Amino acid sequence: MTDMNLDEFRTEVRGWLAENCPEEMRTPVEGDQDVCWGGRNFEFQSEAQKVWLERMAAKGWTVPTWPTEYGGAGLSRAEEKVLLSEMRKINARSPLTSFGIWMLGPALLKFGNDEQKAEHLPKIARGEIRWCQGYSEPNAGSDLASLATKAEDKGDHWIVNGQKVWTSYADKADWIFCLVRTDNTKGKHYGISFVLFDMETPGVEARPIKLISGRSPFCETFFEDVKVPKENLVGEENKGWTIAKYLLTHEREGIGAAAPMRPIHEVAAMSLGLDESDRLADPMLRTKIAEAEIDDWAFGLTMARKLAESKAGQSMGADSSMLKYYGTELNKRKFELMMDAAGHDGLEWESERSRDGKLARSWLRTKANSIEGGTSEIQLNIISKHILELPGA
Amino acid sequence: MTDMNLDEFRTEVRGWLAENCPEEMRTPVEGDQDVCWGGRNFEFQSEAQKVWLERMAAKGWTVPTWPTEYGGAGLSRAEEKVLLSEMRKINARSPLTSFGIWMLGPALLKFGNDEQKAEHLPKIARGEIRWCQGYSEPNAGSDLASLATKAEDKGDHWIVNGQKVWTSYADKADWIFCLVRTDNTKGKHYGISFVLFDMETPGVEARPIKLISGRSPFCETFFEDVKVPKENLVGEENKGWTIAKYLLTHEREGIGAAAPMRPIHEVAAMSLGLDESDRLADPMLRTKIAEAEIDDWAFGLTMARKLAESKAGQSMGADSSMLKYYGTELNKRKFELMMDAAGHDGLEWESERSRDGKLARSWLRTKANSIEGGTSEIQLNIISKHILELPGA
Amino acid sequence: MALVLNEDEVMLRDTAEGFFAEKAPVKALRTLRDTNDETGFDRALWSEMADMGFAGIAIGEDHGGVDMGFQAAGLLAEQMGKNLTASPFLSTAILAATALREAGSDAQKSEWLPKIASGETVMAVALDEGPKHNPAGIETTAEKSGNGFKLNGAKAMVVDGHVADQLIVAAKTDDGLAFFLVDPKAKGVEIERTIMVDAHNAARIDLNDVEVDGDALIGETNAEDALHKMLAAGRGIVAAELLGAGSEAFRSTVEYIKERKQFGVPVGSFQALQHRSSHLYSELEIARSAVLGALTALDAGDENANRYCSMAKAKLGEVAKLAALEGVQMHGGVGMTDEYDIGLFLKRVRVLQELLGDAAYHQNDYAKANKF
Amino acid sequence: MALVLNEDEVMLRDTAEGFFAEKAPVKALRTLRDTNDETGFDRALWSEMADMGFAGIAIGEDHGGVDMGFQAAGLLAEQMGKNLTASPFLSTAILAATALREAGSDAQKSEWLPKIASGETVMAVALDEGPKHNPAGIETTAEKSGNGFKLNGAKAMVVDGHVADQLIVAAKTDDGLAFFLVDPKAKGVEIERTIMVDAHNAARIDLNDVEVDGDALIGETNAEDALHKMLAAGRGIVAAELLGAGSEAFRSTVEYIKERKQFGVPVGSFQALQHRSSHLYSELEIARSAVLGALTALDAGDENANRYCSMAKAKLGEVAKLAALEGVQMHGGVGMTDEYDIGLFLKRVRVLQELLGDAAYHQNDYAKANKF
Repeated sequence: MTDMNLDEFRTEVRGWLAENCPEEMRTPVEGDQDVCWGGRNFEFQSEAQKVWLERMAAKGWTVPTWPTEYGGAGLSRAEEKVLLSEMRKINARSPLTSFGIWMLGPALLKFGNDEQKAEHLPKIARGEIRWCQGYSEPNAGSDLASLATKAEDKGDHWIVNGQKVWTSYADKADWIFCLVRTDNTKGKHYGISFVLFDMETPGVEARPIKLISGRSPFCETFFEDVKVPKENLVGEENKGWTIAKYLLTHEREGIGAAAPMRPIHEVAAMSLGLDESDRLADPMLRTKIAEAEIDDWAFGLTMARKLAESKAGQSMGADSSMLKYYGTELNKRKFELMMDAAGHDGLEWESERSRDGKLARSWLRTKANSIEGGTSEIQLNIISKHILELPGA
Repeated sequence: MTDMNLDEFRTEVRGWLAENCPEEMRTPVEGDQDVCWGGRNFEFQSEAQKVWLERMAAKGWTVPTWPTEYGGAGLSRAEEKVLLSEMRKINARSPLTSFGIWMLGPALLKFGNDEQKAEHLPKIARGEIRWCQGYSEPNAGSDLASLATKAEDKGDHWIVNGQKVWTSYADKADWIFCLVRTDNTKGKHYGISFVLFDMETPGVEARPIKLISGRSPFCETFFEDVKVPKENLVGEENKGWTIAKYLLTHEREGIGAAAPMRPIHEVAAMSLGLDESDRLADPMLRTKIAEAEIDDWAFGLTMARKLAESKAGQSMGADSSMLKYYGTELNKRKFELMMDAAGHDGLEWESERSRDGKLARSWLRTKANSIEGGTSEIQLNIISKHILELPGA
Repeated sequence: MALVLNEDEVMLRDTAEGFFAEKAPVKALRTLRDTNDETGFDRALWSEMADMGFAGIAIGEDHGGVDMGFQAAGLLAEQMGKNLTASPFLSTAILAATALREAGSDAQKSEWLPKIASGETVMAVALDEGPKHNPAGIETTAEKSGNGFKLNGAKAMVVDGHVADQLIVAAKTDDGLAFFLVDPKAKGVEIERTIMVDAHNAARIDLNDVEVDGDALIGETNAEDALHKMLAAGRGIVAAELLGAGSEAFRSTVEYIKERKQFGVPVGSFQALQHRSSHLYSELEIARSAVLGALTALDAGDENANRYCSMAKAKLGEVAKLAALEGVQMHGGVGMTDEYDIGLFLKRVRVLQELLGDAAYHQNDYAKANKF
Repeated sequence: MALVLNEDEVMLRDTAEGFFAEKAPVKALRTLRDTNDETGFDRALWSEMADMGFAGIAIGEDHGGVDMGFQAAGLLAEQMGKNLTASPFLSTAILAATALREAGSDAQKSEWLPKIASGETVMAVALDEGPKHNPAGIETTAEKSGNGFKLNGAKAMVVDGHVADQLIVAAKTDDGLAFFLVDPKAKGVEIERTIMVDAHNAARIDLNDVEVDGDALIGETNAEDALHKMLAAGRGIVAAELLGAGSEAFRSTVEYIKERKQFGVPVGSFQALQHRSSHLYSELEIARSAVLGALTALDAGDENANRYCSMAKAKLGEVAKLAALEGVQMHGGVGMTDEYDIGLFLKRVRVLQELLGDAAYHQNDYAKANKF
């Protein structure tokens, strides 16, 4: 595609957005309540949110690079970039957020058969079905391959028994993509299968876990004699580990990229004021904020660089671990500084003034960043082994 | 001893010092050239240095707590403290510094037989014999127990062959206390013996190693068919590991305790100047200096506390590793800040202005702190194992 | 300096250890939080603490206290930190008692100190106003008005402010900063309890033309010295509480990683975690010395005692934070759940480090005091 | 932004990689140092570098340069950092060339730029005066005197000052800061070579009533913009050199710990070292992006380019220092010896991080620019 065509596309996008993006959808996302997750039971926060999803889905722009037959718009990466940059310009919210778009979709496009793609992808694109991910299990943590949820072969179906933890929004999801053990006679990585099933299947139960942030985005999910038809197997039986790894890499890249937020120094300047030399009244905090913001700039460039390199044909490989590690640790650091900057005000937990402890809860939420999707320690192990090739790593 | 007696002792000490400590010996030690190491070939820097050593040795105050029969003054710890505090008050230099006083002496007092004590301790106390330590070997590093220097049993003597590295001032020392392997049929820790011998024995050669600081305080030391009489064995044959460990603990405590130096913020204020708010013109450096100086204060208290605890009968045990680790890392940090404070001036290597790169060479010297006497990593291992009792440590 | 505890202190520590572990463990805080307890602490517990002499630990014997000093008070605070105990110990027994003891007239001391020591009266000191600790920036005013004063201003982060029987308000007068006794029910006083992230008490207090008598003034109108002594005591005691909280976060984490298995072995057997744990152990040992050094200096009337308390607060703010952060990370997923205690330590440490000045505040103060 | 190298750049990098590894490896620096070489670099090497187009990399083709821009210059600097190469690249091809290109008159450019590009003339820029980088605090003065100016002042840390054929002196005039061409042999110029810890060139230069003609003034008497462009270029290029030095310190350390055995296994198999290495790897990747981002912005004329170069210098100062410190520690005892190269990297990084402002300077500058 030539630049000329891209320019035309940009003009077209700009015009369409101006006409079709509701005003309400051009304000910053303040919290989870403003995110459109879709799904059977999703309650739209406003008419605008609903309309915005419908219009974008009709264009195929909820999943712009997916093929048109599966609900996408078949855009090139360059066109997608134009679309996203035009959306950013008017502060347009994302019309739809989901694990289906972010994780399952790419996996199905790569590993699914034609029936599976035709069945599931359009529903993801239109926000009709909300998915959750069934990976982690109690006592496994980062050691994903040691999973114990068992699928017993019953001819045309499996009977699944076991337990998952840290299943994000399992209580709100319609379907789950799930790792189960279909063979335990060989090594830990062999014998894992990647299956899909409806959360309304009898025997499935999701119990929210209360977190330190006071929120419950995760569940413990129990399976008791859950019947899963064999056609719901993605890829080959016993070889689900390949798909799981592929998805983990996706997850890492996603978690490393923190949502843009207000510069810390602005919050600090409001909270602390400037001294007679126009410097933050707390010179020590000032140091650390400058350091973190410079790191933030350089990390943003690194995300862009690694993406550009991978587009140029160099596989990102284990560098996704580097991005995940650095991005999540930096994000934690930034929120610590935000809390420092906000001082007493940031410590309020239940008050209108603090919007029910919005900052404090976000701060606590960041602590999970370096655990979910593989802990920081696991990422460092991966770098040691696959990039530095250190002995015994 | 009652406080009354201590007060009398203090008066006596003060009087004696006023009369006997030469004026020249009341100025700060500027570098290694000002330290009195003693030994057969030591060249006194001045008459005052010589006189000061002789007078103090005559009083037994070069090794105040050693028994009088071995050249000490038989002082209690409390009396020693009085002596040291009175010396500090007039900035009196230490009359004699040596590995004999600091390391071998305590080991001989604990493990040596009567002949050995009578033979060696008085010469150490009077600064007549300078000792060096033969522990580390090439390819052993922190793994002391894997030493390979071999002592072959020849009836009334051993024949020693092998090589040591990092032998401090071996080229200037008269005698060496040395770990040799007298049995290699059992575990790594068994079969090590602790022996003493004259550096003038045929077959001993010490070659200085040039360091990054440009100095050569360490040697590689070679032993070729060195004859060591059996009466020079300290403690039991094959059980030198116990003595070695005892000495290592002493060494750690000593290295952790850095010499007092000028507050970093004073150097920085001179170098950088203060701004209109009377703050260091570099607010970022200011932060780090404040942090390091507070740590320095707390570390000093910790040294005092651990010493007090060990006097109160609680063994310091593996806490000597904690002190060694923290003290050396802090010292490195402080010298990095000193270099930051000194800026361009601190980077000069050969000039009168920089006193031949005094600061830069000291800075480089500190890099060895966290390696010699067991690396920081080894200390952390020891803490993990002996204090935290973590599995597999 | 007494860096090693003497026999009395060891006994006190052991008593306190048993007392708080039994009467006010972490579970007690959870109950207060989950039942939305209106008081925010257990009044019966506070009575018992008073009976044990804890409420009067820093009050002279002539006023009903046990006068054991701040080193002893620190031993109690450490245990409270370890158990996340909610009590008016800091607000009443340390801050209010020290303000009164240092600045109060004989009559004021005789009236109030015995009531504090007996546990009868809970007092709160209203000092800070903005989002950060800044005693030099107090803007609440006390104007002369008739025989007394008229107070105006807005206070924040007043520990135990919503349940105090009596307030001590710091305000500017023409002669300097002064402390005033204010009845929380007086006209013009508006108190809003602020539920905090750590489930401990705090409040915002507005003062609108609040009239007080002349004898509401504690001592004189220039109470800078008393203010600094009170701040030093408060910082030293909060540092001790941080030491307790940080040490317990560390202890429970080390215990957890010894048990928790991954890849078939205890996660505590991974060397990277071992080194981080050993580093943290070292920092906590250094931090302990800072607390001991500061509080013994305060008891000894050392001329640098206030400075040392500030330095100890700086050090403990950093170290306890590191202990909490490492604790949460090393707990892995369960560290994120409300079910495990480590998250409560993270929250409590965050509040304590902010209280009476965070590490950055005290590092800056150190630099100022040392003229750089 | 071009964060991925294009074909030309990849070719240039590969050429440079081979060139410096062969012609100017670390061993060459050792020889210069151990023979007390008077020039402090190899003049023949500099000629060859000029022949390769390196001396004219930032000079327009109309003045004999190859005009490949700062991104390209950074690729060269990175290789020089990796090999600890001593050459007048920074002083002459970057600082002097940029000052002339940005501020010079057509006549000055025509006279000097071709001589720089051809390697004929070595130039040094005399900027800093005190122990720390402080371009805002220049006190050297240039007073009007007849048709020309009279210069007075004392300069420090003038890279290649003792061997320069021509000096460029920054001095205050009544209209603002300006650059002056000064003959090092002129009356009143006193030059003292200062042997530095890293065995690279630096000098102190005293200027006592140094008389220069009117055409010694480079361009106009207010050269603030040119100064900032020159500083940005210098900082970006020093950052690139730090990237090379830091990366090489890291690479050689990783290689060392793979080989070196202790307790019967390679020390690189200890997880604590693995995690520290992986962290450092991550920091170096982030740092590389900072350098690329800053230099491409400079080439693109981005309005924030100067700021980005300052930020990159801040980041690289910290990261390269970490790489050097970790390198020395992980080398253990041999890291202390002059025989191993890692100590030379520690020294070079220390000088480079100080040059044109250390991390603290640029963090402070960042805060000032962002009004906090």
